[in-house]
Amino acid sequence: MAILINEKTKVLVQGITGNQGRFHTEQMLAYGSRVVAGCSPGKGGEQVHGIPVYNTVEEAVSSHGANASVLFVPAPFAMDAAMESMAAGIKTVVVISEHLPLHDELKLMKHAQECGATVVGPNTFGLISPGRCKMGIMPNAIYKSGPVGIAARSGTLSYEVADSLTQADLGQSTVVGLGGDRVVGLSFVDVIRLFANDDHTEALVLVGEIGGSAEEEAAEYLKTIDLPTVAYLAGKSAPPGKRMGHAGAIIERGRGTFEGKVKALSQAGCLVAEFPWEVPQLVAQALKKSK
Amino acid sequence: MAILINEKTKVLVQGITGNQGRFHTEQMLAYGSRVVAGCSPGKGGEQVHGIPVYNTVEEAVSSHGANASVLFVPAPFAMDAAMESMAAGIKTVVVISEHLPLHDELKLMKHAQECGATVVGPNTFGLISPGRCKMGIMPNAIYKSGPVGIAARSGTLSYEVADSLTQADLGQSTVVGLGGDRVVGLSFVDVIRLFANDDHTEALVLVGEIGGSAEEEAAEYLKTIDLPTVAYLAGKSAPPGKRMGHAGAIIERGRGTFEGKVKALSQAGCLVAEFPWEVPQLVAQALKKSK
Amino acid sequence: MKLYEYMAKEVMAGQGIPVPRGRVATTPEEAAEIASGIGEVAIKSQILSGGRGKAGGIAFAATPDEARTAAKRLLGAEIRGLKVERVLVEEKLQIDHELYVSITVDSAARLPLVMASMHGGINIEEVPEKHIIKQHVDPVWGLYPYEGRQLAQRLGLGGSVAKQFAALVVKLYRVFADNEAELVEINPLVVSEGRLLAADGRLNVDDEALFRQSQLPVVEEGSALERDIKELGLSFVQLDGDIAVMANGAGITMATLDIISAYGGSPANFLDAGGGASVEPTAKAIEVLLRTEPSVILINIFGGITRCDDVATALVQVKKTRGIPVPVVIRLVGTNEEAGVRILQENGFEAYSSLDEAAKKAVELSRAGGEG
Amino acid sequence: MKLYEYMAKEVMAGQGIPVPRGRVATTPEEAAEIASGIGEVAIKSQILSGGRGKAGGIAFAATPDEARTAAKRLLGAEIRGLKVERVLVEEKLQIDHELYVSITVDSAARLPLVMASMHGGINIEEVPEKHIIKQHVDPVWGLYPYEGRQLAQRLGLGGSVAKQFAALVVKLYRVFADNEAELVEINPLVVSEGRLLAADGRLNVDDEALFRQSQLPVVEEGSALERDIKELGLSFVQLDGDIAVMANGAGITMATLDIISAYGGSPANFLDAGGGASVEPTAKAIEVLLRTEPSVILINIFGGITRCDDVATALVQVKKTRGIPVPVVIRLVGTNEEAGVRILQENGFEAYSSLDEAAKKAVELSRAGGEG
Repeated sequence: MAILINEKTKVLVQGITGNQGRFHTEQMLAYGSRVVAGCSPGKGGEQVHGIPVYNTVEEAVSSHGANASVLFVPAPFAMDAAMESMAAGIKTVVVISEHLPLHDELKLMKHAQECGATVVGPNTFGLISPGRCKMGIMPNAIYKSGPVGIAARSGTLSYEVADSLTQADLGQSTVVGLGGDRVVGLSFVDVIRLFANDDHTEALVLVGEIGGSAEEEAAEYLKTIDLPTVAYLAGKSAPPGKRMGHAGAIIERGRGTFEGKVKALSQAGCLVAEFPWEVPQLVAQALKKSK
Repeated sequence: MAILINEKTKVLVQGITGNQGRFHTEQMLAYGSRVVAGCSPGKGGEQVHGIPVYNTVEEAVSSHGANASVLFVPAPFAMDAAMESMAAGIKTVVVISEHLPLHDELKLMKHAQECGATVVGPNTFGLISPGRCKMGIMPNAIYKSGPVGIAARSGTLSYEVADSLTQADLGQSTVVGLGGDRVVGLSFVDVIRLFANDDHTEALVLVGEIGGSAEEEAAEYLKTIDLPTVAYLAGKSAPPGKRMGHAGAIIERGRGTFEGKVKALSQAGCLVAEFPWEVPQLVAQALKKSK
Repeated sequence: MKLYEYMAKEVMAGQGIPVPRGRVATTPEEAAEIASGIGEVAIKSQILSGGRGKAGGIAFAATPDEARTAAKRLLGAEIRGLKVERVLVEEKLQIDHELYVSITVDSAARLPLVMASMHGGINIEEVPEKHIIKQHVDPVWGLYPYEGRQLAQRLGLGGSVAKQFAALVVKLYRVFADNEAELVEINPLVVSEGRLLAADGRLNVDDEALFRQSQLPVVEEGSALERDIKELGLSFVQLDGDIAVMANGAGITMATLDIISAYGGSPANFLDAGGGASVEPTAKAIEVLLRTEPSVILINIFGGITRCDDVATALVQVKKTRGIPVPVVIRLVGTNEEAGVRILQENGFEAYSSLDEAAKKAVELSRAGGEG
Repeated sequence: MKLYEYMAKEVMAGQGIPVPRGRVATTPEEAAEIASGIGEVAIKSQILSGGRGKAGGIAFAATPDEARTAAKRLLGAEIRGLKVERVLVEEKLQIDHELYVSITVDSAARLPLVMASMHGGINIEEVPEKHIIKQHVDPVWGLYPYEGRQLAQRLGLGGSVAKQFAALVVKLYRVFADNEAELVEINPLVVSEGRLLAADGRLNVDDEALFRQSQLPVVEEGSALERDIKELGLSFVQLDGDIAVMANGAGITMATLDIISAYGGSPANFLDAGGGASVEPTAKAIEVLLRTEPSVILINIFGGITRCDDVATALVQVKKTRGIPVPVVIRLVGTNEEAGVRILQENGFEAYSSLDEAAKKAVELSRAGGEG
């Protein structure tokens, strides 16, 4: 009833001694995530909220069997930290850090591929399998376990959608933040594939935005599977050539437009919401139709 | 009755339009090697001794199914040429070229490993499976098909040894030139492993020299298998710290000495010849003993 | 960060890519002087926009006098809405053929992508797909000479031009990698009397990598307001409307603009105050909104890490310290919502919990403001 | 190519590795002047050999006067058989701890190898294996900061020194990779009042890469004869004996020296004439042999690509044009053997087909020459 992380996931926090690391470790622990260790070079031996801190990921893995890592590491050092966790054998690496240089991201994804690791992000709010495990910065209160999988390119907008689903008693299997950058480890297609193979995910919500071609590729893939899908896309009113916050959210030379994405998704049988608050009723409608 | 190359090998010659490339293509054809194509950027469409020349390896492979490549390419361009052949799917790459930069060699070997390709050399005389296929610059006349495998770090010395074996009616399965550089694609251990798995190779001759630790590693490996082995090593009288022609032939800080290598090989049951002309009688002796 | 053509060409030339002889000029005199050392020249407005030719931003001159006149006309003029402060004066090439080559990042493949075409000189989007050669590059190994030769072969180039192209694309990849570019482009890449030259050049550098690309010149883009706000570390884009918008997160901010537009309103800006901002940064962000001189302000907060009470406190602080002359509509839900709403009410602000209603209200107020 | 200590340190400092303050001096006056700007100094002979300290090649001076005196003593002196032409004058460090770090190539693994030890200051060969930390590096990805931190951790370093070490080893790898080194070494790497500094530095660059490492200074090593011959493109090493040796191939040349030694002879040189050399290069190689002023010349040719008639022709040509004042023993077998032997016989040379016999004959003649 979840993809990527669950109640068995042993979480390592890289950059645990920074402000963000400390705060979100506390939040993740409060949510019930099994945070087993932290890593901060030079801070080995300390404790954060009772969690032991190590200088190297190697030690954290060998001492605690950590098998997933969440990074709160400043951008210039984030790639190195992610490389370190993969070298230590960690297969799920969640890069919360934003502002990573593009060429670092390219190399990072190459390395992940060579290691057979999954990178979530960078510039993601993380991911959560409600009631089981949270690795990220999303608010603890808005989720509920259930049959809806969510894949989102942006954080707060996905909170809005998840909250409205929860209000409508439509719980979530896993909510995955792809990340707002041009190059991220998981695409919509990758996540949809995981949800499609998850017995407990019965419907899918895609929270997309302008820029890139991830939604168009998702539409192609959706045609090949049988999973009721609802999408909400941000950026309809954005001017071309301007970067709307996310590095990935930019309409370049006629590519990545709102209209193109809506058309592709609609043709694939996906219901596209005009307003975020319409998502729950469309999900309910899609679920009903598929039964 | 051969390792690495045989009568089925379809040979591509990279750098076929240079002096060396032309001359040795002629020699390889005269020996009976199936040279199917040549590659020389900018010379596509020409012919060399009746062999068609292409601009890219890609074309040579798709047009003629070349599955092994031998390089006569000047050092500054040799790595690129080897990378090209591996990218085109060729799994046996014989780098005759000498004077390759060390760091190019390091990257080249990494790439070979990623591609699952075998690099012979650089700075090798090549390899020959007598009567079947020759990819290299060794004289055509001195070999004869038979049960003795030879692995050698140096060319002319191996000719001396092969010739004396042929004179003594001890034919060769395959003769492999490892190459004289510090970093080469095949080690003694790699080649011994291949010979040990070849049903028709009954005895082994190692032609080694001072420098590095390839002979010591070979000795360790020989302990684990059952293949009569004779060795001849050059450089007994060489002063430490001086590079004796080959980049690999240098005794550094007490490592790679003649005495150390002789000791290791003798302890592994290998017969070590004092003079090259003693090799045939030791091979005969080893073969007799093993029967 | 986008570099001007003359800067991009300088970087390319530094990597060994042939470019036309020439130099940048800021005065007509300088242009004439450069032309006198060259002969027949092209005089090209240096602006961060394509389509200069069609917009009259490029002139030709056979003599230094003509160059002076042309530069005089172009310098200070507005081309495609941008003021021309510099012109590039360079040799007029005999153009035998125009090719296209660029390197960018393919988000879907997560790899650098080389695109090349025998049909250059026009926007690549207008070139039919079948006339574009594409080749991914391994970001760790880089582009090898043999890959350059393969590209030349696939383009159908032969002889010396094939050789030049293969060498050029290897160098162009180095420009891309060494400067951590988002895009390098040569369009047109011209064949001129047997030589291959970069007749135009674009180089867009990844903003996130600028901290370690100190060898590059600094180019500032955007309005003065946008630049000021960038220094505050906020993500801001100026728009044409009158409803100032702030939200916490890029996606929700975009969505908020969309909703305003759907209800017939017109946003004045995109302002993502970020997730988890405390009182001071939020107050600064609100002050930024005031600088756009809007008729209404719409604040949309879904409090996760962001605490509603912090946002309310920030708003009250701005009101007290410098005053807010326009109506504020605020939608506030999530973490510490109750405390936040109380603070707002105590200070004369109305808080909405429905984004729908808040957006409608803001549009309504903007219409009233527009009429009043 | 080996760089002098001061050059190696310059390259390291350019990459951000901390080195002691100091400068190279070629006169005692210069040394005094440098010392006056520093205070207490070490004065280190710049020679391409280790073990300078034990050989008296390093002095200390508390004042500029003492520095002048010490430099006077060292400059021009012979240390370990090498003439001192420069001294490095640098601050005398307070040494709290001596570490070792180097990067070289592991031929067996075909990978760069970092070695580090808490036991520095002595030859790494003397440090017990268990006190040496080893770490292979991926030659394409390079050494990442986390790998530096792991090394520091494995060495048992803590606090600020661990941090400094991790950063330093990343920079040292860049020195290794950027300059295409065979070896970079810092020994000792000292901890001095909390700071980590390269108190000594070695940088040996791959000769085959020098054509593209033009940023490096040029250092010439070997005897004048060796350098001259290197320019001819021949592989030559000068030795102490009296039998000049030439063969075609590095392995067979080494073997020929071994055989001479086994029979009690003493080779004058290693000269690999290469495989497939034609008449002219072979003649040049024979002329080189004459420059070593041997008592006998032994030529050993196993003709494969090398043609025996070419070698014979070359020998005859040298004899005719400049004369050969010493006996020549030549073993000639393989390609065009008959033609080669005939040419030799027609010109008064005896040709052997057995290497054994040829070597014995050469040793015998050298004894006769030595006695005569």
